[in-house]
Amino acid sequence: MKEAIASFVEDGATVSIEGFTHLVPTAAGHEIIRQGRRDLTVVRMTADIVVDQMLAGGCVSRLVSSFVGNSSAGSLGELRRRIENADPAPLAFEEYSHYGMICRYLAGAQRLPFHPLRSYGGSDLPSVNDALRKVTSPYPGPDGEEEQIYVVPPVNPDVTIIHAQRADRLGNTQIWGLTGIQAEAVYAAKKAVVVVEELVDDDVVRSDPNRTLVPAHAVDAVVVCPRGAHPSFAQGYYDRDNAFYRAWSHISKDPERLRQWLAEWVYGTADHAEYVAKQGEEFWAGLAVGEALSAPVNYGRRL
Amino acid sequence: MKEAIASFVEDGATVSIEGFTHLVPTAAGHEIIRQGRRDLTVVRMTADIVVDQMLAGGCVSRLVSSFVGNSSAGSLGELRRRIENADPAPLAFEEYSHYGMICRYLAGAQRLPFHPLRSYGGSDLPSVNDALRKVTSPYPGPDGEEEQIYVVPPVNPDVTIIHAQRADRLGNTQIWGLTGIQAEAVYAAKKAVVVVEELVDDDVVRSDPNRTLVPAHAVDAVVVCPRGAHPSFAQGYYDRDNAFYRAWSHISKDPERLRQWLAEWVYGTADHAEYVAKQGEEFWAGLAVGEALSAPVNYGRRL
Amino acid sequence: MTTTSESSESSESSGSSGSSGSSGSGAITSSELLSVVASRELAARRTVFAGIGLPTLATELAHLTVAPRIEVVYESGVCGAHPSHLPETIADAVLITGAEAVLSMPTLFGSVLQGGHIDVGFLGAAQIDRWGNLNTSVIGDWERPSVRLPGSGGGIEVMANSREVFVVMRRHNPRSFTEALDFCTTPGPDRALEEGIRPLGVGVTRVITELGVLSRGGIGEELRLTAVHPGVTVDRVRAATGWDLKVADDVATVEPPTAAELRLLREDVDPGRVYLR
Amino acid sequence: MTTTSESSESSESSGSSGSSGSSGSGAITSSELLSVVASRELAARRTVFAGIGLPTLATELAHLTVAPRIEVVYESGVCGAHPSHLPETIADAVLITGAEAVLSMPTLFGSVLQGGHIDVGFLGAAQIDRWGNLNTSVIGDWERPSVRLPGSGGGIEVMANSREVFVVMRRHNPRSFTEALDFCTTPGPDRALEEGIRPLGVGVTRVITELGVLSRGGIGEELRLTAVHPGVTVDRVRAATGWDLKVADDVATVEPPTAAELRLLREDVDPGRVYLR
Repeated sequence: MKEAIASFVEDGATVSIEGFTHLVPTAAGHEIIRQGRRDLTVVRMTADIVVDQMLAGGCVSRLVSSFVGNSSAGSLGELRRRIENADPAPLAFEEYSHYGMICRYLAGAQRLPFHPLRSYGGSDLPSVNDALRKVTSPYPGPDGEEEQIYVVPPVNPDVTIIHAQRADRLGNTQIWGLTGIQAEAVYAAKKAVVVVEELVDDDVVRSDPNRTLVPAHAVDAVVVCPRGAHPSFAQGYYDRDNAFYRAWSHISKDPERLRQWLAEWVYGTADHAEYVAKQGEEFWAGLAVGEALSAPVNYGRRL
Repeated sequence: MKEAIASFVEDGATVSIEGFTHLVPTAAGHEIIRQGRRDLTVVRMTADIVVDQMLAGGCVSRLVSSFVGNSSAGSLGELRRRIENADPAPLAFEEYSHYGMICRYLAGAQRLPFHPLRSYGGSDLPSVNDALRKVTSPYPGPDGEEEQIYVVPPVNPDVTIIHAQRADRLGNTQIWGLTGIQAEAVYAAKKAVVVVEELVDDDVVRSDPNRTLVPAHAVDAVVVCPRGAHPSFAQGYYDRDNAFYRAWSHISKDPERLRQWLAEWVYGTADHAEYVAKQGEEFWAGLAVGEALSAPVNYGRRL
Repeated sequence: MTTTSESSESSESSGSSGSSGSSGSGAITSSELLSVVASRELAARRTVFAGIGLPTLATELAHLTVAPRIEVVYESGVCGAHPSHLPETIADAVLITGAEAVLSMPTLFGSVLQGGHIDVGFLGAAQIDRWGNLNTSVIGDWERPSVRLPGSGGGIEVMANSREVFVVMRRHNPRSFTEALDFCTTPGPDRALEEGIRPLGVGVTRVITELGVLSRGGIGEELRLTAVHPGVTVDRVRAATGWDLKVADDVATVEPPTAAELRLLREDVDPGRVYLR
Repeated sequence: MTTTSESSESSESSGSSGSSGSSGSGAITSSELLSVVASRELAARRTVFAGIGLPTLATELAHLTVAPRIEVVYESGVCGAHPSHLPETIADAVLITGAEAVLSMPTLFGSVLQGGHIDVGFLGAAQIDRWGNLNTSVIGDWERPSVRLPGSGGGIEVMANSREVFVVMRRHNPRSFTEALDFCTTPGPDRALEEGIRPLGVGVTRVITELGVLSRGGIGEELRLTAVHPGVTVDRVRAATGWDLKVADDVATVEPPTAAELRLLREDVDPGRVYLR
């Protein structure tokens, strides 16, 4: 992880961190904090705990997002202080809706100048976000009249970081459960770092090629980092730490307590392995999940 | 199948039949021929044998496609006679490229007035297809200049027919191997008919929800029709009948031979079960495939 | 996520309930009341786009009562969930295991929602106006707000693309039910049409609150009071509303939750009282 | 599918080969020659978008010789195939079983191809002009053609979005190498730029034929003869070309396939001689 963040995340870069509640690349965010990156533009649909932590780490000067909150468990203290009071520094914020962000990734992945969507008509968002524009359709509308539609511009991050269940040594990445916008965020980026729960043999990946959401040709680095999505979850590996989500609202509300938390859990750990060890095995046992295996399908073999 | 075609495919309808080489819904096409549908607009990326057969059956007056050929195995005789000589009747043809068709389905599925794509600049296709139009991007191009891009209009078929490996009784449809444009073609349509190799227990589908490409809410009818994709293939069920693809170029070249083929194999069989039986078990044994099972993944169970 | 009636502040203690779960005993809580009323409104509806919290409870209850064929599509991409435990978030692992389908974000928002497959979308908001326009972005000025709220999530898309929208608002007061939104995050169709853009649905048709139910028939209509809870007067609702609230000619009194509804809700839908605080 | 050098007429008999597969024996066939020459051009290339037939053979051979890290992306959506048998189509089941990834059409054409991940695209055509513009639609008038060809398939997208394009043309004659296309299905970047549209790549850089190799450096350049096969004169190539073909100052002679290349091609790549007719 150290090498991947050092190589692919530069000061001033635009960094997409995706994972919709599931597979949030928290460990990567912590390493960005440890390495003291500055002036990042963070692109993330659901700016949640990891973003609040990166804000508190002083890494972020600009945020592009469609939801800024601690899931359904409360507020993001640092983010609110930054936006409401410029405390300790202002935060530039570009506000979208979820589908607006999705379409920005789609346009970025597909190298399109824009992507149309049926949102924003009548909203105040275009008045505070000049990237939301309209085009006129060259086809007649349903009643034969001229039709206008909003569009969003592509986003092409310098690097996209995602977390996944597993990859092979070539970088073929398999994700199951909620798959979110990860594949498009990777394709939209100039470079892509995939953090995985485990590296698996080629044969495992190749036994089920439809499960590969991100092919090797789109991946620049694979980092093996078990439990690297905590406090979010990895379907089939460990459950969500709902208690920590609730606790974060209290931790982040108090700047001092937040600094102490970072000092102990991020700056105070050399890497995610230490963070995991520090939590203790009993803690992880509480997030353990049982087995619910997919029924195999037959890909067939020529006889 | 009889009921599904009778209910959902009306004379004059726009019918999308998808499946990119894999899972071509041939049995559904044959039933459309048996029921004598007329004046259909067929929308299909790769117009291949089943389209040639439907043309020969007199069902089709208009074709929307991006590839009109017998895979890599030769020509479509009836299609060429229709287009080259209006023999026995003219065929209206809308010509696209593959990505143009894909974007038409995407726009149709997403209820967009158009979908942009980086194709067609400099091509003669827009001169013969007035649906290929341009819009000006509201964002500056790479050098700050105004940028133009081609767009295609949505396609919203009256009905989309696809073939799949399996579905549950609710219509949740699972496909593996090549997945093509089937999901988008279903979402673009007003009604959707899914033909499957087998109906499976709810538990089978629910053991692997990521495998469900078409959820029940998008499906109007499920038809169980084993081997219904012949001469194409169903990954893990039976292989492609390459000999028939090669043979079709010869059959279709001679109108009389083509009529005889239809008389014997389509009009001469009451349904696909008869067609299958008529081929004989030895024939199907030649297309049988062995086992190559996917390694199961763990979806996890709360403890 | 879609902002639901669970405001970000109030739901911190979710899961930390202490009261008894036995049906028939104890007073009816606000959550129970809102869930039951919302569930009744779902009769004959087929697909619901819902966040976690009251919308989940209402939809689950409707499934057991007035809308046996109803299907919830979650903003995380889950369709046809069969959870082993009551989910705590829209992305809870128990929603995924055993589900009928899990969709990618482009498919969910593009093909399912914008594609027009959702009958009823559930939304919440910090502020609502008489036309059903919603604010989930800021209190105060957007550039330097006094409170920064979570923002749209998928709310803009739910409003623009669902056939109709139900809003559940736990608190009914003039700050939330306001003459003029501080910021319009999520416009109803009337505002969109002013800009010449035609949404798929009719916008908000029901606002279910602790005081009663406001309804709206469609485009061009404002919300009007159509029902009050037992013991609530029309004047009280008008006083709690920041605009001059129109009142239906025949304001109904909401039938209190029946014993059967409460039993289902407490014993089958949320036995752990995760949301039924 | 992408139209490849296998014209629809000529490939009917694919698979029906009778000749011996032993290496070193027998004359070098046209397929072998074209495959070997194309494979050499793939040195240092990383991703190839290819149809079945000669492009597959060339890429497989390049993988074993000059480009060990090369990856073929098939127009069916398969990446990183590890087939148990030589595939007969781009969608052959043996390409899927054991592959590293199988992509949907929107991902393949949108994110991979239009997204700019392809170094070399292989195309074929019924007609090509001096700028590398291609016709795969019709011979004659589009409205009432004398021959209706398969059309673009993904050819338009391969040309517009690959960094460069190799064209393999089995037959080199003035009808195929034409001054004016009957119809321009697939334009090179020069034609696109005339319309103010800027493609990602430089268009056709190599045309490999039975007579030699035509090359083109990039936008604004026409194809010029850069190499001939042993025994082929420059004049013969010019006579076989329907426009006034430019000739490089130093026309090379193609080194004949080496024994090692032929052995790999015949024994490892296509031992069943599915394509090596």
